[in-house]
Amino acid sequence: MSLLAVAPALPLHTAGKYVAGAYIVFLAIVLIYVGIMASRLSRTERELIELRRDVEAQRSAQDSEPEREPVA
Amino acid sequence: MKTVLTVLRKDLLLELRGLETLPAMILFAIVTFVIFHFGLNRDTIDGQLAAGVLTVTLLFAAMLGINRLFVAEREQGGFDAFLLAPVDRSALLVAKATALFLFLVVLEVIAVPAFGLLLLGPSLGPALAGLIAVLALGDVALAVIGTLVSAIAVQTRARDLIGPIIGLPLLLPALIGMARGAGPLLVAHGSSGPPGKWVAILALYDVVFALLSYAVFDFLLED
Amino acid sequence: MLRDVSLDVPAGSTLAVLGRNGAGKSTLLRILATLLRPHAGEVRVFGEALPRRGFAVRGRLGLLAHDPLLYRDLSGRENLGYHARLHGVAFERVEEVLEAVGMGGRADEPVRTLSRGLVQRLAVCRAVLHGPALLLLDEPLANLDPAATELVSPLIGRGCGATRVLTSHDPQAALAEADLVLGLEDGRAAFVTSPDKVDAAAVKRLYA
Amino acid sequence: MTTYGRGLRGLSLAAAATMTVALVLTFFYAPLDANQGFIQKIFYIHVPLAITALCGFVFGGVLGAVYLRTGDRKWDIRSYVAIHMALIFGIGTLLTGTIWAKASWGHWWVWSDPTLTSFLIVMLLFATYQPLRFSIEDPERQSRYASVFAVVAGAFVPLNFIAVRAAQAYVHPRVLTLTGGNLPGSMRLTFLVALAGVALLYVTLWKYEMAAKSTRMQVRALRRALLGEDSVVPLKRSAAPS
Repeated sequence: MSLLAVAPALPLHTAGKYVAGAYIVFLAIVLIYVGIMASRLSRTERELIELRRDVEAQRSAQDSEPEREPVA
Repeated sequence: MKTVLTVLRKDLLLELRGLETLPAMILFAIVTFVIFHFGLNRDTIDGQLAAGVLTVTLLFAAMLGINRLFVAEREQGGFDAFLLAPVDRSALLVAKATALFLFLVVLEVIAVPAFGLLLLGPSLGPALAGLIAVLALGDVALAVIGTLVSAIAVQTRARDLIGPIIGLPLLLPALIGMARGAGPLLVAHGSSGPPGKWVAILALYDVVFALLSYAVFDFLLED
Repeated sequence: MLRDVSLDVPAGSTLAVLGRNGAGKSTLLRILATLLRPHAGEVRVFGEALPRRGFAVRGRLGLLAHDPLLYRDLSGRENLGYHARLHGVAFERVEEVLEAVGMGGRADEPVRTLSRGLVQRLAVCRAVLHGPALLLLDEPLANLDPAATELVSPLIGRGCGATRVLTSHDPQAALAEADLVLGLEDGRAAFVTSPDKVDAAAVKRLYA
Repeated sequence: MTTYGRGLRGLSLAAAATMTVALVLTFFYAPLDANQGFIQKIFYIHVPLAITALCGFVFGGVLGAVYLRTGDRKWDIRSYVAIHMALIFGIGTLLTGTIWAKASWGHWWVWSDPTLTSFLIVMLLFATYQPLRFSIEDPERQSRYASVFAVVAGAFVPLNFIAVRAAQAYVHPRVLTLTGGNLPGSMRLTFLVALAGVALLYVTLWKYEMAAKSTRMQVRALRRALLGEDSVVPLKRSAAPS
């Protein structure tokens, strides 16, 4: 505890900056994470839309050629 | 046990024939002492600084051996040959760790006197018994963790890089133990025995990682 | 990379695996040798399901792969001595197999100094050292001249007494030795049949 | 198929509410520290982050051990996400820690603080987790080796703390000892609420990430089932399991 003795309590206006800094860092990390997740969500969404479009395209192709054996 | 001796015998024979690892480790250690002489611009060092220089040099020299430990097995089919035999797979871990331990002992038999000659201020004599104890315990940690890390790294693409970056943090507590244990011994008229706290921590580290390695090693061999 | 391959190989018989490079021949052998674990499906060797019962199979099979599984810096005798210890085989057996392949005189030279043909002879020695009941032979005659082929034939040839699974770059030679033929195409079984029923066209298509 | 999304909304709300309460308590309820004054408020975010990150690393090790026992790849994915999240929390710990060090001692980094130092070593070790994964191409081997690493590194966490703590004197502004004995009641309450908040946040983000991964994998599986093997774009080489 010796080091603490030589580290006096900072006055509020100086300490405030550091405390704010620490909490902003925490908030920023969470927000950056949420942002990355949002971009990933939109990518998944896009993939789903593509999949839906491809499946429907395949359906209509099969409907127009009813005699053909289904592949795969 | 028989398998361990068989594999160990083969490893030592292989090293004796190829001389690929041990001479490089020894040369590396001695060159590093010379580099420290110039880097620190000191003719002699003692105490904690000396212990630090010695143990860090040994650690990096050990990394050379660790990187090469399984290369012959991987490149010349040793893993397959071993896996085809009806033997306990853990034997490979024990044999390799023992081989690495013996390499480290040989390294230190040469590098520690060289360190005493080139850099150390106080005479090595009174510290020797304590130093041997600390280094032996440290070598066990280096050997066990080194074998585990080497077995992981040898199957990766960038094995020369993966080995050290995993190995060095894992070995840090052992390095602390060795350096702090050896520090008081290398002071002129210093204590004759290493601090008990560090001997205990090194021993604890050895035991825990030996058990842990034994538990997980089999998973590194399956294909 | 293997799919839809199913067959039984009776004990004592020979299965020839045909297929071009990359068709999955070596993968099949490595799975049978317990060195690779199949992702799905059932593999039984000596009636033991792999990979779970792999330990019951090891030591009863011999693998002769592209890689000789020999340390280059050790001599042939030292390499075989190492394998003999691992498999719990007496050292007389090492001398016996070395003599059988005509390597008695050169067994003390480091493997790295030997020609490929001689290394292959040593690899044959290693594969049969412990008298395996199942031999997995991946191109066993690669790099061997006719005289050497003659020498190794009692060890890994048709009369050796072990069940054999063999691959070969030469389909005709493999067919001549086989009791059963598996044609592999991109990891799938193209055909499984007896060698007299294999028609030349099918083999040609396999290697096309 | 586990649906990771279930309960996510409740969990998110609980995490957000607890974090809010923790912040209110931190700034309006907890008394000013007698020695350190206002700066000690960093404690209520820094230490919960650190504890959560370390527990996350150990959690990842436990999940890795389950993978090694079962061979079921979903455990490897869980272990991966646990370590991934713990790394993010760890970065938060280091950043808030250096800010605290600067404010208390005037330096951005203080070696004499064993907790911060051993935390750095743990972070350096776990920072190799992703490069290790990336360096192994075969997915099955990647999972297996990563799990072995997770188990070993998870066990390393407490050992490392013993060794580093022994190496240095106790100089950390030790507001909280392991027993928590010397913490005034109001401070301890605030701390516990903040710890609960950060831990809930970790669990929420872990589930969130798992839900996202599993959704993506299901989209790929559906595409494979509906349109055939060839319609799926092969994955790029990645450190992440899939």
